[in-house]
Amino acid sequence: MDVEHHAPPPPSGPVPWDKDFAFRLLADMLRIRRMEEKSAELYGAGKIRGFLHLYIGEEAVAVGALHALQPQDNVVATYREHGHALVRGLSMNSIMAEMFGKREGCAKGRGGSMHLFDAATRFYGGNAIVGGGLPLAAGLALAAKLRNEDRVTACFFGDGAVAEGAFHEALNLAALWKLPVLFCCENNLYGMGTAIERAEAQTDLCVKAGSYGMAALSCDGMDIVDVHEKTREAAARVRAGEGPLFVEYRTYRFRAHSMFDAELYRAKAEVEEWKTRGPIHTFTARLKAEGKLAEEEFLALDAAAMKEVEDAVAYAEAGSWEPVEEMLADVTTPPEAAP
Amino acid sequence: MMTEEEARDVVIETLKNIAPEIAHEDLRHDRPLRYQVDLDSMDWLNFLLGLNKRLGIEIPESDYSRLITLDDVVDYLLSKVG
Amino acid sequence: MIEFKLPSLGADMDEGTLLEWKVKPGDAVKKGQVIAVVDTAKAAVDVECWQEGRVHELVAAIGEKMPVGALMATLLAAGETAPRRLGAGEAAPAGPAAPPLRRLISPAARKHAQELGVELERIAGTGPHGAVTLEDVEKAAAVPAEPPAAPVPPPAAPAADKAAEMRKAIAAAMSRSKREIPHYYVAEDIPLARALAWLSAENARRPMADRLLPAALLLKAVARALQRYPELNGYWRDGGFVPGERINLGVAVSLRQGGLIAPALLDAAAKPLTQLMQELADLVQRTRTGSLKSSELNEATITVTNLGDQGSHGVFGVIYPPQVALVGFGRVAERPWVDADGGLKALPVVTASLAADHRVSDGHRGALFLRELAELLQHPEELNR
Amino acid sequence: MTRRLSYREAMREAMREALQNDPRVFLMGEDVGRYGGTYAFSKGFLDEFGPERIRDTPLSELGFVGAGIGAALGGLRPIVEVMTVNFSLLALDQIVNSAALLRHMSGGQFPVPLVIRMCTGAGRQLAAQHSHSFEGWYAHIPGIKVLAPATIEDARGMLAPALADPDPVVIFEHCGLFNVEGELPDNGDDCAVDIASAKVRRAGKDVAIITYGGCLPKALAAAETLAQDGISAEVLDLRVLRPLDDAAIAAAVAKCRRVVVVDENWKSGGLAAEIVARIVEHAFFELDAPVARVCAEEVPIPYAKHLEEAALPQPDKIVAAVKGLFA
Repeated sequence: MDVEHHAPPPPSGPVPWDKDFAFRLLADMLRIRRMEEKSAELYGAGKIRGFLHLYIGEEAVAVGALHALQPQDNVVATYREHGHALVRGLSMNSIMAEMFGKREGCAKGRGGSMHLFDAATRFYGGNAIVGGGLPLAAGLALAAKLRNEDRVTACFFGDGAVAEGAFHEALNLAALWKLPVLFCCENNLYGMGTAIERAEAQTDLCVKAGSYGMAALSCDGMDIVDVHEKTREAAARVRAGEGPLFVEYRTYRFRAHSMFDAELYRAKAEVEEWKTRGPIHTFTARLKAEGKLAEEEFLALDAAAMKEVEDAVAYAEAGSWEPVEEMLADVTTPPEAAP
Repeated sequence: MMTEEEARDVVIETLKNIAPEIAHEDLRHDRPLRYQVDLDSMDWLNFLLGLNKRLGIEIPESDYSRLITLDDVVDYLLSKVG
Repeated sequence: MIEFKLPSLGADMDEGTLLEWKVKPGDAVKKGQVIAVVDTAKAAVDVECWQEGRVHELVAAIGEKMPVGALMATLLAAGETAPRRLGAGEAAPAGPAAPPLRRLISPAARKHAQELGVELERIAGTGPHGAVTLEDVEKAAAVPAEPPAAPVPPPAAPAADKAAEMRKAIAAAMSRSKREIPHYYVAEDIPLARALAWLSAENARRPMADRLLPAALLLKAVARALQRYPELNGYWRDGGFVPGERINLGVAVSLRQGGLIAPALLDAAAKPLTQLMQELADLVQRTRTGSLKSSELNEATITVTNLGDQGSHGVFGVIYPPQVALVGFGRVAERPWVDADGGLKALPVVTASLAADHRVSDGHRGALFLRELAELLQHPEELNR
Repeated sequence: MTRRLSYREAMREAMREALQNDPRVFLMGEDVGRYGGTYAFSKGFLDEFGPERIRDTPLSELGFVGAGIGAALGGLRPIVEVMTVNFSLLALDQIVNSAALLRHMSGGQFPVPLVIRMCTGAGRQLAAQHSHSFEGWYAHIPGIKVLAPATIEDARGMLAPALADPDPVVIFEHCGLFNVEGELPDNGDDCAVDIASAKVRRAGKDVAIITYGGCLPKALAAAETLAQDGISAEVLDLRVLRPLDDAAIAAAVAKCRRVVVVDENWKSGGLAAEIVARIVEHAFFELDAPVARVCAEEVPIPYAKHLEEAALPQPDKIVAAVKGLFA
């Protein structure tokens, strides 16, 4: 491999949070991890089909960033969004049922893994066209601005989206109109199997975003402390009316792009090196070192996560299939429901 | 209570539902009905069902042998209703 | 232009191979003259021509295998001249392809012609490419088919029209049947004492509206018996037997105004008696009010005719093509009966008959089928499943 | 009482009314503000409604159409003007993959109440890249409604129900119609029309000419010529291209028995093909002649005037097609 990506040094320094908050974030990372592992297993068992993009390795980003938002904020995500949906407040039951294609799923089984949606938590998907969510986020923010709402729109996308025209158009519009958008770029260094150096002439993504006249900052996406602290600050600036802001999270996906790939595009050693910086165990180690976490407490959190996963699978299994007779529903609003 | 006249009207009307082409005045009331009107067993069942619906009387199969002519049917109805 | 086609030279001949032409183009041909030798499955046969004329073109080649009815040669009748053909080097006109040989008839015209009973063959088309249009049909309908020798009666009333049409359809189907299907017949007297006793008991405890007629029992028994003799249930198509996927009993229903229709009781073997009875009542009623579904009209795999308690002793029916069998029931009547131990009794008996297609089955199997039917009717309670 | 106005004025009035009546409505697009609208549809709006609601956008179709979708999700009622259908190709991903699908993919949670307006069609010597008619493409997509106002009445009346529709509506305004003038019944404030049905614009009995949008005046002109030759042509204006009014199409076929479909889309795979297919499906036995189509020729629309005219449906082509259905 002529392109190498070395992992950053392990995060250090004190965790600036009380035990309760630290536990919540650790618990959420564990919930995502256990749910994703189970999803991989269920995919193998044929229970989950279609494309399945796992978030394992990147948990610190969704957990750290989403805990910096408020309930009234909007979230727009990509097709690698199970973790975001979960942290945002969708029940694991409804996510699992959706991946099973069951009617009890958060999109009634119409969407599947890549299209998780939830109006109650203002979770706008689940967009599976790379870059497709960015213009939507600009529009959501435009609506909030015109309606004088205290509402930040956080838009997650990967480094691959940066090459799309939609990225540039949306950043330009958001900056031009000073829209309250938090552009959250999860840079896991590969657009599917193409290293960022092979896709971008300018690999410093903050430079690109900065060229549209917005503040841009980068953080260690493997360090939940860095993710959360920087995102909290960025969200506050957006909320204060500064206009859009761009945050790059430098992270790494431990598994294949979708369920399986031959991983010809990166070295095994590189993956192994990044795994040593896994966000869950580095955070756990820091908490233990500071005396904020005992092994039994960790095991209890993990056991709770696994129990939640088992329950979600049982819920999804017990779910029902939407009758084929209802298939044409939800294409357009039925005439009797229209005003 | 039902008069004989009324019973006869009900019978003819019910019959006409089954065999609309019959002419009332051509019917011999004392001759076997089913040969005159060409009623097959399905027609016959429907005819009796029609009477059952109009008058609410149950006609057991064992009574079929008493129902040969139009007069028989009228008498039978009167005995059941009266 | 006279078309000389390969004649059918025997009931079992479907095709033939041309061995020799006995004439050449330009030869005069007399009626009855042998003009070709054709090899059939059985032997080489001299083929005669039954029309007079002059040979115009020999279409069939020596050694060519043709189906019966294939064009072999064309002849010119006396006084007829050959149609002009394109000479060598004379190009066919460019542009749109030559109009198809098929007659062009617009869908609306075809539908309307059928409604009016107008024969499309006698109508000249005035539409694009000479297609017959709706207007052509309407004009043709206003004019009688043949120059009338006597004053034409006014257009018949629709009901009479329909009856005439139905008569025509029955005539066509029955003629075809007798022309094409080699029928054989077998009959069997079946005692019905047990069946009728069971039926009386059953009906005594049912409300009037749910009463069963003997016909329902007979139909169910036929359907069950057919399960064991599938060669009676299906169609003769393209020279072979195609078994029916399900047992759909065509029930011959006579209409009060004359004529009959045999709509299908679908999948009769699989239905319990009560359902079968309800469907039968519904079918008869709809047949008489003329609201049948096309599937009911097309999907019968065998016909059952039941003359019922007004009818004759027995009936030997004509198979409705392309079906391959018909079961007939005569009147149920008390008849003398010798039972197993030699005693003589009066019992209700019905004569069941089978008319079947000898191309598909033989009398022996037909007789076994009737035996099975008789046996089934001795256990009426088992038919109620 | 009627009053006379142009298609452009009707459209402008409709938008002004929408902006006045509903604070959620705003107009967004290239040069809708200071320039006054590419076709002057929004002239004076900037002064009246301000830059927040009359929003000039960069040349960024994918971006601002997507932003319109987001704004609709966020509770507004955007009217997004894409200058022409030609440029809508740059926004196609957002229209198809977001606007049309979001309601479905979210299991009914996120309908997109958005109106996208665009100018369509050829006839002004704008050459190949600026003369497209892609109504048929859009009408292919479940999840959006497609309208083609061809009359003053529809230009004035279709916008209000389109904005009231909870789902995305794409409105195609044919560039050849903008200066057409017509009478509008003076109904006070209520100009709304239905956006569900096709309308007979001229009654006839011998042949049905089925068309929409920019071809409607051509079809009416052809019908006039045919009338002089003794052929009574009915002209059916589809108005709504998705969902199609199957009943009206079948009724016209049943009445006239001969049909010519006129459409500025190319013939191959175009909307006319869909209409013919439906006629064959629903009204085959009513036909008394093959169905004919008059569509754009299979060529990119040429610049030179005579070639452009030859490439497009014209009244004389329609007349010829009709006559071809009679012997």
